[in-house]
Amino acid sequence: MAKRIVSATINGEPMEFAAEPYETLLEALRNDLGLTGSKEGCGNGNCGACNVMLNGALVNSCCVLALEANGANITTIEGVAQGDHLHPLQQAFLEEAALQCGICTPGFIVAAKALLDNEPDADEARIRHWLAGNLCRCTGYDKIIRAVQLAQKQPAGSR
Amino acid sequence: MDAAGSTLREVIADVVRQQPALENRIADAAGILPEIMIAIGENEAKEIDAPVPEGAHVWVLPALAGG
Amino acid sequence: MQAFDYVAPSSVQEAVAVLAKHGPAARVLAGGTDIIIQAREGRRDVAVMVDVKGIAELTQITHNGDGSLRIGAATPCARIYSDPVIKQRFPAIVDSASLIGGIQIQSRASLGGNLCNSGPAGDSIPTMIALGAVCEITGPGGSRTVKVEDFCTAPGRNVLQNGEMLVSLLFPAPSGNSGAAFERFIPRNEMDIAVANAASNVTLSADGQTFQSARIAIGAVAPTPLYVEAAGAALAGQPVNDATIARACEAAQAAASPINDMRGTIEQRKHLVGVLVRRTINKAVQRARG
Amino acid sequence: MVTTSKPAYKVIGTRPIRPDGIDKVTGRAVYGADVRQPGMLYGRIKRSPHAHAIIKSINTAKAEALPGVRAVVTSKDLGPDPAALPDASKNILAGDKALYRGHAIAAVAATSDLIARQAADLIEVEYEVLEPALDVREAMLPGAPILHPNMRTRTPAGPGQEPSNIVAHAAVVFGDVEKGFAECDVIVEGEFKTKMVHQGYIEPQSATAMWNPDGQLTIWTCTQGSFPARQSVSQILGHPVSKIKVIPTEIGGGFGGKISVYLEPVAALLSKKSGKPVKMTMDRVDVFEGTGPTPGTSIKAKLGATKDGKFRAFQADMAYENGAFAGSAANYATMCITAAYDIEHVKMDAYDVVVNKPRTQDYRAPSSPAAAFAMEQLVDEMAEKLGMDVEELRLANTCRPGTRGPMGMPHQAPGHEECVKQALASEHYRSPLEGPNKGRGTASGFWFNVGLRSSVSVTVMPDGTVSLIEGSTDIGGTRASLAMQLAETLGIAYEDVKPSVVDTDSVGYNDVTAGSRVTFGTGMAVHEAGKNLIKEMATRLAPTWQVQPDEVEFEGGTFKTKDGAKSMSFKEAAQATVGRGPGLTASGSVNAGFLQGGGFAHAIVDVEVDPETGKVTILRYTAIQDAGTAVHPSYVEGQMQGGAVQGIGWALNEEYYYDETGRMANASYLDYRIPTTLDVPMIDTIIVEVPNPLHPFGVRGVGEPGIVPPLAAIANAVAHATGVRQHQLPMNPARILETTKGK
Repeated sequence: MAKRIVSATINGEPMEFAAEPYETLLEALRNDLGLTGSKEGCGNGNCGACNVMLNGALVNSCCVLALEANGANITTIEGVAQGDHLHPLQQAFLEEAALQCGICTPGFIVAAKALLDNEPDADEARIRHWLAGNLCRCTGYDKIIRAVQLAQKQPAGSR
Repeated sequence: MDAAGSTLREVIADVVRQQPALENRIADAAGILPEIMIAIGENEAKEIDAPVPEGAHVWVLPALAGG
Repeated sequence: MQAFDYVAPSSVQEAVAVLAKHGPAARVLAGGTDIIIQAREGRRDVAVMVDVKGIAELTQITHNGDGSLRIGAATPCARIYSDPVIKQRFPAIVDSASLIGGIQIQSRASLGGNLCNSGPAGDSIPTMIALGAVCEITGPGGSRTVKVEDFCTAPGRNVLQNGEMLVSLLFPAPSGNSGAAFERFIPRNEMDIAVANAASNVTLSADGQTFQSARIAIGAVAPTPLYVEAAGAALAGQPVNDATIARACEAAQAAASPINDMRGTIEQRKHLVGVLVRRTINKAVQRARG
Repeated sequence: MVTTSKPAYKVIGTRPIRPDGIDKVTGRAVYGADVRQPGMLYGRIKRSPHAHAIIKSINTAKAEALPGVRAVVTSKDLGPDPAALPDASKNILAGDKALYRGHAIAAVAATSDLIARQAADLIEVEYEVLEPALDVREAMLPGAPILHPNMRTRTPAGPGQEPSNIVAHAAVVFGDVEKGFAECDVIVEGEFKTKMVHQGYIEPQSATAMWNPDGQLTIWTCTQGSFPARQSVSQILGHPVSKIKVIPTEIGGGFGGKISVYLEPVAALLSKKSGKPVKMTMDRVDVFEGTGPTPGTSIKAKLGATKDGKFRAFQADMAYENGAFAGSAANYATMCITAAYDIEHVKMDAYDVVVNKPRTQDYRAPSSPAAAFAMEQLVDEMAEKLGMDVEELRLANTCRPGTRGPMGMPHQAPGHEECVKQALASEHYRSPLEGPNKGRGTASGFWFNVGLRSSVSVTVMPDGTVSLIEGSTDIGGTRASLAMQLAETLGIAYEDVKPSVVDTDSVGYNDVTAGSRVTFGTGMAVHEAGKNLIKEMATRLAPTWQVQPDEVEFEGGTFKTKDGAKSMSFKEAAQATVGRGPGLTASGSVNAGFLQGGGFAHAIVDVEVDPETGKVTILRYTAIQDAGTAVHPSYVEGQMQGGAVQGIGWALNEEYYYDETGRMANASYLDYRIPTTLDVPMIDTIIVEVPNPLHPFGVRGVGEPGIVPPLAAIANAVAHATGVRQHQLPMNPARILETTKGK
């Protein structure tokens, strides 16, 4: 089976890469594009560590074929900060000590960004609902929820 | 069990004399085995030549760390 | 892990042609939340993945003049539960669509995918059965329709023939004084396969005191999701009260033939069928009364 | 936060942002699977589909013939077990027997992951399938399938005569337990069972190895201890330590599961054979089936007290599943189960048992949570029988300085009493819990705090800031907690310390990041290095002040002459001295030993049980723990909250679910149910600070004790909500439904 060329806008940059038909978007991001911020925790859509935004929708990139991304607009954890300006969520995760080992952090931040973009005033219950597809084994979630709540207080423009 | 000696090395030697099976199970020529921890009274002994006061309890325990 | 090819046809005819050409080794790719994993793990033999999300009919939501609803088989759950008319007229579909996986899954997973995966515990299937939904299928020989309750034939198996694909699901207009609801039971509060699930769709008399008719379906308690006609019959013509509802629950429990596995026990599942059918009937009655 | 007595610190106790934070929130941090080397091959393991089988033959011909395959290895390439690491090689690649489903049999390296996986499938293994031993008590019985024909039970009276699955029988006796029970007015007892559970770290094991033609071996791996990993690889491969460099990557969780090596020696052999760097990464099924979970247990326990509520006697019979090879979990349990209490007469029989399940490894406070699940339910039942408040009963029996401790020798400054007092005083405990089907439970827990060996070096920069070079891998923010201790020692700002975790060639020996030891033990090395640096700076300042070095004093971040005539801040002094003489550096190396007091934790939990479905909802949870001195309170709270939620998962849903053939049926995050955001409330914390006399800043390790109380605390809460005692984990809906039926 031959590799195919995929054209997509990734973190604002138009990019082209070759992918096998059976390759997942996660594998393409990590192995072909060197964007290793998206992590593989389970490989079957149950941990959220590989979360990216695909055409504005939050997805598990381990459950998307690379070829499906042709013509798509993708945002990964590497595209969340604007230049050297951390996104308010990233700053909040640091200030609230919302990470310990940090392996789940990229997925949580991408998912939390989707939440802020879609439901900026979510209460604790809704925040927990939005983040229920992301597993963290270190923190017990408490400080992650607080970090999202802290980021919610930032002016919408900055997110 | 009771054992004689004024240093840990002597005490262990006496223990091994009484129970030969323990030879090189607690300490060897190089000192206390890495998988063994020893305390004299309530304090851990890290040196094979640590002094052992008269009547002191000497505890020989398996080493452990944890998660 | 097995390698497979990928095609993205732009029309139903094209898709059907590819499916017919490769036979069972070709699989339709909608949200991919099940099939991509199954294929890569070699749990299903797949030679070519047929991505149907580029086909208009498969991703459209249409509210017909007669009040019926057509949902393209590959329409993601997130679009379904955000549709204001579906929210208002088909809340049971929202119950199911918003329970399938987390947000990440809901932005990809579809009713058609859930149905074609044909798992005994599929969280949208009892709802579709209770609502009397019909599968609109197209194949080399043309189109046909199959009731959702007749679609699944065994775990992972269904009535689709070589070259056939599920195009859309047609939900009849809800009758007046009717309401429907879906519930499932899982040990956690997210990311679990149902230990048992159930959907009830009831039509009440004008005064809301009598059941005129009802359709009840249960899942995860048999090789396929079950339409329990006897449970609906136990309600029809009876007053809305606990005794009536209890008889429907017993009928549903009698129809269940669950197994023991890491998700639940036979006894637990039988018990849960009673609990969930009762809870969904009560919720459906509330919704019917508005 | 509750403190008994603590000096006024400048940096310790504050909550600065961790130095490695930005890399981790931007996706830049490099974890195990993120390592990439030029020309890198991908390795995969072939695993046993059987729980217990004789390996009759392995045929790798078809795999080797597959285009793209560069190397294949089996146990023949690995050689026999090293004397210092019993069974290590046999567990990494099975020899004549597969002892659990998922046991590694062979490995391949290929030019792509797909080819490597296909090649692994092409390796043909001929098995003679044997009956598996899966239950710890059944495995102890005569006639049970024997895993190791040569195994003889170690007993106080010497080795047993017959082959057995019982690794060791330890008998621990204090006082006269018969006499003790004879003095008791109330006796409670029960048998308690827990299932094997996994640490559940989100990052699967991953190792990359490059074996150069000159024998120089470089390994990149996400390990809890780069030096012990180097040592293990050296012993397993018979390759000199001096020729092995381990470069620790960031590590995505461990909790004890990333101490042992699995992939490292195999990747090294594949690299040696292929001449290329080889990366091996487990998938989630490999992690569940092929790494080391924590034992399932069966504990029969009996507690006696006088009618005025004084514990007099305790007896226990404890069997722990070690998995496929010998371990010592039950031995640990004998040290933990009564650690919180003062009980004169104690008799314990502990059995370490092998079964056809993965070789177990340490998991956060290994052995203690299951022990507390038994002990703390008996304490709760005792309080009911005596009509006493359970916390008052704990206070009446709590360990104090001088009480016989877990190892037999006396406790020094145990924080248990203070934890229980804080629970009694807490708003949570004092607020009523109203409504049906609700219950409140409490429990205590203990785990050691080991010291072990650590080395660090510090270098003063020309601008007066300080670089801290350490070798303890940072799993949960120890770069921050160590930099804070150095800043405190030197009297400078936290921001002026730059910590780095380096490879095994670049700093002195450091033991594992485990046993709650890094902030404690490596912290002691940091303190020593700081003191040495100050001494060196004083020596260099003396001539410029025309005084003798011993006339230069250092206090509160300031160097000054005895008469106070001359003084300089650390930063001024650094700038004044760093240019003079050779580079301004110092180092600290400690062996902090094993017995460092240890830590106590306590929990208060409110639950609601749905009587129709048996589902338990955690309504409120308060974690209380003695941190000695909380260096970075946010990370102390984080350890307490993380331990609590792991314990909630263990209590309610987590288990290795085996079918009768020994196959784990739920080897995925879908069916191995660790808690999600929707399964837990916010976790309230009360940090108790009873300074540890064995640490310069009074620090205690805080990583582990927090997971000990929740299992029993939740069981006690469920018992109070339903009126039914829970003797088995997990307390999942099916079990609650079954046990409360008709009650």
